Amino acid sequence: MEIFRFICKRTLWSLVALVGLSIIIFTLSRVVPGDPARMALGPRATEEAVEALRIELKLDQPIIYQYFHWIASVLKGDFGLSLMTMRSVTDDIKIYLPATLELVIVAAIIQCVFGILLGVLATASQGSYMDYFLRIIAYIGVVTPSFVFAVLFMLLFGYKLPILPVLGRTSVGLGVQPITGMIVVDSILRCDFPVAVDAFVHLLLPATALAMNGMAQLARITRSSMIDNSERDYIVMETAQGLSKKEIFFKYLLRPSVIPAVSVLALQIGALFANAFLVESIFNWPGLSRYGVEAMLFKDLNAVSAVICIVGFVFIIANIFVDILVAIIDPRVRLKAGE
Amino acid sequence: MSSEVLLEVKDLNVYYRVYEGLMHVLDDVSFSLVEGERLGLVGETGCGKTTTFRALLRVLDSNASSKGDILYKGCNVNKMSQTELLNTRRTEMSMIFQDPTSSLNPVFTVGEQISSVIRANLQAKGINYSENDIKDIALKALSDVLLPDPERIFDSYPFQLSGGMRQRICIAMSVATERKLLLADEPGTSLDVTIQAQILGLLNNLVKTTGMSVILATHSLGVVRETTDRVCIMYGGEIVEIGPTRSLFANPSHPYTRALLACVPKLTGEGIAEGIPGEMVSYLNPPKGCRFQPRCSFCNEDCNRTKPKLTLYEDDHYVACHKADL
Amino acid sequence: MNDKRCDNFGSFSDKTRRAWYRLSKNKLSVVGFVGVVVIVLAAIFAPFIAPYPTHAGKVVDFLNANQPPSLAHLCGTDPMGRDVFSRIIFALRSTLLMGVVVLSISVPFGTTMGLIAGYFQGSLIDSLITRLTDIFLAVPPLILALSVAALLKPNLMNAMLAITITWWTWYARLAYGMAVTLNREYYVRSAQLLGASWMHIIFKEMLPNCLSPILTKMTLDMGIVIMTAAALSFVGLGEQPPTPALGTMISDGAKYMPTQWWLTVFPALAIMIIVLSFNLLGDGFRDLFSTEEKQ
Amino acid sequence: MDIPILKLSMLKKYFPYKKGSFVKAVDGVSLEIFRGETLGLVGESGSGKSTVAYTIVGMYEPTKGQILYNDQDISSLYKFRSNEIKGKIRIVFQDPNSSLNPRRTIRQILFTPLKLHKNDRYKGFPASPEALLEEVGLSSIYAYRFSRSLSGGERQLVAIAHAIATNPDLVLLDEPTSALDVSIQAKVINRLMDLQNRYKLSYLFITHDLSLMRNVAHRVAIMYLGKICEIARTKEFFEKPLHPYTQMLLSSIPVVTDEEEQLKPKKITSRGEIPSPVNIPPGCSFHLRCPFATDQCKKLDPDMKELEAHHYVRCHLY
Amino acid sequence: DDRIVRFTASNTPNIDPAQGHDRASQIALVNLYDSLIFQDYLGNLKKGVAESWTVSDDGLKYTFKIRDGILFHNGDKLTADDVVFSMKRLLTIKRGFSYLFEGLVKDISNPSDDTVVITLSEPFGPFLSTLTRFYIINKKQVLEHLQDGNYGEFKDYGTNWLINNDAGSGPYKVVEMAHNQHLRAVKFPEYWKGFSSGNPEGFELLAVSEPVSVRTMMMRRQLEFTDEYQPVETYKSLEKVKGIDIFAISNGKMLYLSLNNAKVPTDDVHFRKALSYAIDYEALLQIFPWRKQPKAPIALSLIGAVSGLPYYDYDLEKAKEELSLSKYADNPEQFPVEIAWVADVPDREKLALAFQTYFDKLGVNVEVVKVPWAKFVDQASRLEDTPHGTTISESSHYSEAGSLLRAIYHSESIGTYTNTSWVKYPDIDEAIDKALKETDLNERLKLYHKAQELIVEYQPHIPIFEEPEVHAYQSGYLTWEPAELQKQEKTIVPGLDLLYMLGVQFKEE
Ligand SMILES: Nc1ncnc2c1ncn2[C@@H]1O[C@H](COP(=O)(O)OP(=O)(O)OP(=O)(O)O)[C@@H](O)[C@H]1O
Ligand SMILES: Nc1ncnc2c1ncn2[C@@H]1O[C@H](COP(=O)(O)OP(=O)(O)OP(=O)(O)O)[C@@H](O)[C@H]1O
Ligand SMILES: [Mg+2]
Ligand SMILES: [Mg+2]
Repeated sequence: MEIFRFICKRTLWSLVALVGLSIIIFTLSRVVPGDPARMALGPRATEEAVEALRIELKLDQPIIYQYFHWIASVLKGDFGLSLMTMRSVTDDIKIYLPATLELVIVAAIIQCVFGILLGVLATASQGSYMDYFLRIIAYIGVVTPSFVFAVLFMLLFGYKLPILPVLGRTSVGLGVQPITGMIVVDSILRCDFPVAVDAFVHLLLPATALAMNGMAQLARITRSSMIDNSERDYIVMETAQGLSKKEIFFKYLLRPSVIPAVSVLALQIGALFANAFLVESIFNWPGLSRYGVEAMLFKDLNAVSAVICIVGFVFIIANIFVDILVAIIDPRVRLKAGE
Repeated sequence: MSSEVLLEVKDLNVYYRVYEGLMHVLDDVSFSLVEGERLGLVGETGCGKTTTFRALLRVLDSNASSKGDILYKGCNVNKMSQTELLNTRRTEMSMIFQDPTSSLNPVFTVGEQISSVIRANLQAKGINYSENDIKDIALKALSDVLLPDPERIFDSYPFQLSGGMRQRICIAMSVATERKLLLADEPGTSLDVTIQAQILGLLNNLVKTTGMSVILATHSLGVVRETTDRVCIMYGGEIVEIGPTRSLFANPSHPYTRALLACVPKLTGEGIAEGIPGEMVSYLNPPKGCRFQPRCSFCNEDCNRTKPKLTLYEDDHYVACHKADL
Repeated sequence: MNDKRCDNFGSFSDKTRRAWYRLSKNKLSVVGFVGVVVIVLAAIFAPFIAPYPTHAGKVVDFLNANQPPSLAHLCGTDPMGRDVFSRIIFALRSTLLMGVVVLSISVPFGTTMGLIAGYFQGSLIDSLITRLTDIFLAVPPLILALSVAALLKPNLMNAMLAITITWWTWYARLAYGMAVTLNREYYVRSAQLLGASWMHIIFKEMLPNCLSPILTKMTLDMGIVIMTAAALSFVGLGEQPPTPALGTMISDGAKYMPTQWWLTVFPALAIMIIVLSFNLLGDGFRDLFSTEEKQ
Repeated sequence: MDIPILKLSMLKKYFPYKKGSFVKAVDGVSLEIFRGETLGLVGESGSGKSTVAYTIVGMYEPTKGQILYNDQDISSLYKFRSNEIKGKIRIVFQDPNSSLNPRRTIRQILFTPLKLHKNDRYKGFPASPEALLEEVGLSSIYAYRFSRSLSGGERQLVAIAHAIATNPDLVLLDEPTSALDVSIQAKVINRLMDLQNRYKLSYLFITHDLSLMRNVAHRVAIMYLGKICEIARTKEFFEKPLHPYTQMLLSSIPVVTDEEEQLKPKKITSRGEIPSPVNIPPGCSFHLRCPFATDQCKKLDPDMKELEAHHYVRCHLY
Repeated sequence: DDRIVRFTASNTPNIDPAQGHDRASQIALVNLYDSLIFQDYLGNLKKGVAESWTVSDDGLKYTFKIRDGILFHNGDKLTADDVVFSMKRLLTIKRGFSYLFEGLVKDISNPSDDTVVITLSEPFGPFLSTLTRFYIINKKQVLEHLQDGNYGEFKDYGTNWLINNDAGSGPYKVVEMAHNQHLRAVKFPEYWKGFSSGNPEGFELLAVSEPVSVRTMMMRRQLEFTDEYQPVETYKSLEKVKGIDIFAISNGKMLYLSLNNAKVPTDDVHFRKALSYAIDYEALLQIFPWRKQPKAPIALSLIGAVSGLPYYDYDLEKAKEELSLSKYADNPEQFPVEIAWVADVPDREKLALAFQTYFDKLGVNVEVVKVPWAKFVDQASRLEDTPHGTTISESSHYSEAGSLLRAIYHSESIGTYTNTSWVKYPDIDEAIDKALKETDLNERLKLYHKAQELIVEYQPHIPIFEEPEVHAYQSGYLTWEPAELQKQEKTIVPGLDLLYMLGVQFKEE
């Protein structure tokens, strides 16, 4: 009951955030340099054609009017026409969003699972060479941008060790009728398992490249938090009561220690979207980030606003989700929620 | 009461490494315990009671080092392998921790924590069990420590309970399954006297029925007097006096013991004593001779130079003082 | 403790001695300390250390382009024929400046916001601040940077501004999480009952207790800020060429992998050394503030 | 000892618990504390002693009832109280460890109340952290230490210094010595009594230790399940305990001398279950454990009666 | 073994002939659609959909006879009606290549089923060349797929449908169009020109241009052609791989440092000339291989470009001499020159930095700025925001000098990124205008010559080099017509896209 109220309140406030976000998005997208009509028609189009398009896009209207016009159509689910692809932005998003989501979700899972696992491993081997080794690995992960990992994976798996596919979402000719647009999910729903496996294998490299950074951070945060907690009285007591090391580490120590890592995870989902751009270009992933940045460079107002909107929305959802996760992990947060 | 020796501690030394140097906390602590015996451990704050218990279970903090022999049923705890140690902790010894608030894991329900302990114990004993059995055992233990509504408590998180309840949960955890030796570190501080009395009664019962031994560390001399067979008085990491409860309370011989007894507020209402003058011993560079000597009003040159040994004072009653007979 | 040393407890020399002891107890943090000192010195004395100091400026030497590492060019040369090692040394300047400026603005600001929100948990202020951080977190930094770049001149200063605008939110979140738990500490209650102002409680009572995780994150962030700066330079915001910047060197160099590996590997190594040093030092600092040590 | 400095009348504090039900932590407590007096508050764990103290000091808002300080109604949260009253009623929390900020030096900790309540000080009252430390009997070399390098007793003394720094009228002491050994406890108590004599302080002294209470309190109140069941002057209380719960308490005090053993009433063993504050049984809340319970006890909640001068009891037996 | 040709491009194409005009779209369109007139690699105009044509004497009326028996991909027959529809659609939508015809084509009609008449509003010499960019779509099929839109009775004019599908008659037909990912097309067996046996069964256009990915795929033989935007290092390393060849031709594209002639100090013609002499063109060719030093204001491979003009070469003495003639001779360092390079093309940075070094020798201070493409295009539309210099490349849209002259040097293009001079040179304008109106080729060439002489005189921009189109391709198992022609030392004239699939053949094993 409490958690339900908590979610409601949280969601309501997120709506406020969304309105704020929409204003920022709108201003930002107008402030980004370039004349969208000119960009759309190409440098050789005549001035009249450009002017006509400008009027069509309502760029001649006052900015407040433009904003409300935009909001009104967004609420109807219509983001307008993309000047870059000349298609409805909503149609574009339908393709790109699931692709990126698939990537980001898998990356987040990899990040979470391996980051925490490495953190536990480092704690368990605290002070030993293994710990130092993991520490170095973590630093490499933190300072190496994800696209450099992408390049390295591309070289390693694309050329030297061609065991994993490096391009696209599926092998040529494979595919499924979209339901959610996420190929792995769709093919499982349609019981087309070879495609699911193929799509999953295609996900591995880009998702890992994307995940490395956050994974390293999570590992560090988990480690330091676990070490902080490992001298707590309750851990001493559990040891004294003869619980096995494994049980203590993976259950009693991990759960209270994982909370900071999980709250950082919410922030990292945003970072995943931001970092996805170059990784998507390298692996030819038809993703939203790539679309967004290209649209931005093309000054495709509608597409840019839509992308920020969607990313912001996903981020806010992810944030709520993580808050709930924290509440599930830590009863103190959950039961306080109704206060 | 059988008279088989269960635990023998010989020359236990514990050091803590800190900024200022090496703290020599336990200094040649030796005592022994027979099966079914109840031993009281009394002393001032910081005299090393908790440290002794943690050394017995080998769960000292990471900056500690421990030397000496702890023979439990003839096996040296300090030399046990990890599996032996695990087995000992699971089936032989258990400890009630001093601070119930921080020794319960805040993010797991009470039930989960108790069940884990019971499961580990049953596994080590090789007993077949089902999850229901475990819950039954846990619920019984909770009602044994007089917790109202054990079902609800089983599903609660520690922060939902009052200080006294948490303390009782820690006790329940240690007595849920049969152990040979119970190390109870201040088990009654946050309980009111009626409940404290009943819980101590419960421990006594266990001693009687299962032949368990108990070491009870507490500040409350009254409790010691009423529930133990023998008392061990510690001062500054040393045992200064050890003997049968009756004889010790009747005839306190070490100046520290006497001073301590004098500080206890009395029901007779004659006011509060002054407390022992002077400061606690410094473990960094403890006095050469007797550790109590700086605060002792009877001391002389001798006390300054040589460390007194535990010597027989009367029947099974040992004192470490050059001036014991004064 | 009735130790003689108690007498000058808290005096300045004792405090520093104590701090140094704790720091030096952790051998690695000494390594970090030395590393930071070396890096800072190298940045200050770059013109004297770099073998080809002019290569940080307007120099093109196509005859020497793309040389692999050798004695003459420790880290090889880039496609413009410039000495990579010299450029790395010079890049330390803007890189350190970037990290220090961004963090020294965003950390105090973010932390304060987080603490205020956490202290007034459940109130309107809390909701406003936390949602504000949500908004700022939700806007992709690249897009924010593009807009800043559009409005202002694309130089190092404005790049720092763009990063700072997004960066404080992380600290706000971090501090918020801690403040919410600190709220229930008795010393905070005690200060409230005493009639202390919220400023006092936030800065005097709460802040010292959340420094350690913030410090840890801050040192890790040294590296992340540098890499973000590189991402911004992708859209033309940041240190302008030919002035070298480590992040930009890496991202430009990645195009030439693996044949001209030295273009990526050495600057990356440099960043790693920076982050490692700051991190180890930060760990040492965290020990300084940690309460774990029982006495 | 005639004008009460603090008067509680029918104070109630319920905590919401699950749907519709309440934890009745404090369920109608009326008390008076006089200037210069120590009122001992004893009761079983969970009976609401801390809650009473927290409500007085404004951490909780009372569900019902009044708190009168010098005849002035202050039954509101601390936020709405004047700074003067905040300085006049102070609390020492149960656990000194958690009430001292681990990252501030003792000097910084003690400086805060001094700075905030400058006006309230009259001549001769300690005006610097060092003087305050001396006042509670600690050497001023402690001023630059952090609380973690102090012993439990020393911490407790610092907490007391913190509480008296504002020159209060009333100090609420929540189990100030339960974590201390007897010798340190003796020192702390002596210091408290000394302060009381010098500054005419009033104390509400919460503890489980009846032997201690015997020696420090002027009057003793016994709490059971959120209600006061007996109040009396200390001497009378120990000599002539009336309420069965009081008798039960006194009979189970662990003592160290045979002489004391004589003073304890005949052992009364408790029976039955301990009720929870969520569903307090009808009638007298103690009847489930009371060996003398009658049918009347099961139905009717007894009223407070003054049996002798200043000796009040809530029981059907009298 | 599927005989599929895969190549990369920086983005997925817009396959609607009335919308697509960028590089990727050009490649796609030429393979999917037919045009009235077709040009071969050597620049000769060939008959396409038009079997024959006549031009009226005033150069205003073009009559085309439509070939019989051409089938669209869905089996419909191509008629004159489709041609008229396609042109009208292009002119209405006003996107893509419509700029070639807007204001020029006054009327188009089909007096009979196999005749199309186009009337121009003024004579335009290279009109036939531009017609190679006019693609014919299937009217019936488009009308079947109309969706809501704002073109009146034509609703959306099929734009939504044509973005994902083709309605052409070209040699290949679309099977899958995945935006931001790839375009997949297969052979259209009934293509009227027929195929030779080695022609690919299909092609795949991949929207990847990350150098690493491209290189990896080439080496794994998962790619037959690279795009032309790879950094030099990619080509160089691919060149070493067995079975991969680099093919580079100058296709009329010119890279130049476009100058703002209205800003101090680049407003001074001597200053501009000084800069032109200060550039070490030959040294640049070393890091930018496959390029050619310019010998004229436009690329020599274009019809009408003049070789043999007295042209700028690296000569520091002359540069200093010119500088001393300029208004800023005394204190050139006080007038910093801002040179922008477009961030999307990484190699350009090297160039900008090279200029910085070269101009430094003259005492001119150069500030290098990196700008994203969109920002640059925007800046170029305002005089005060246009930097002093910008490295930019421009290619011709039909294979004659007029295309580039008009785009780079004519004052009508001021305000677009191709001409940032901001100063009108009326004599240059006049010469170009005249040339473009001339229908007689020889006369036109003379006029082109005149214009180029004037340009050299004013030097509004500095040509840096002719930028070739460079592709790496799998020569091990492919023969590629342009490459074969180059081996025979023939001059390839831009016009037909190099990646025309009919020019590609798999070698027999
Ligand atoms: N991890 C540690 N590092 C340094 N010193 C420690 C550590 N643990 C305990 N000590 C010190 O060792 C001494 C003995 O502590 P211990 O906890 O055994 O005392 P105790 O007898 O249990 O006291 P109390 O009655 O207060 O519980 C104290 O002075 C304490 O400060
Ligand atoms: N914030 C709270 N929310 C809900 N219930 C509470 C809260 N605080 C106290 N209680 C409940 O109120 C009752 C009285 O608690 P209180 O802390 O006053 O007891 P106490 O008499 O001080 O006990 P102890 O001797 O253990 O300190 C307990 O049952 C407790 O569970
Ligand atoms: Mg202890
Ligand atoms: Mg309490």
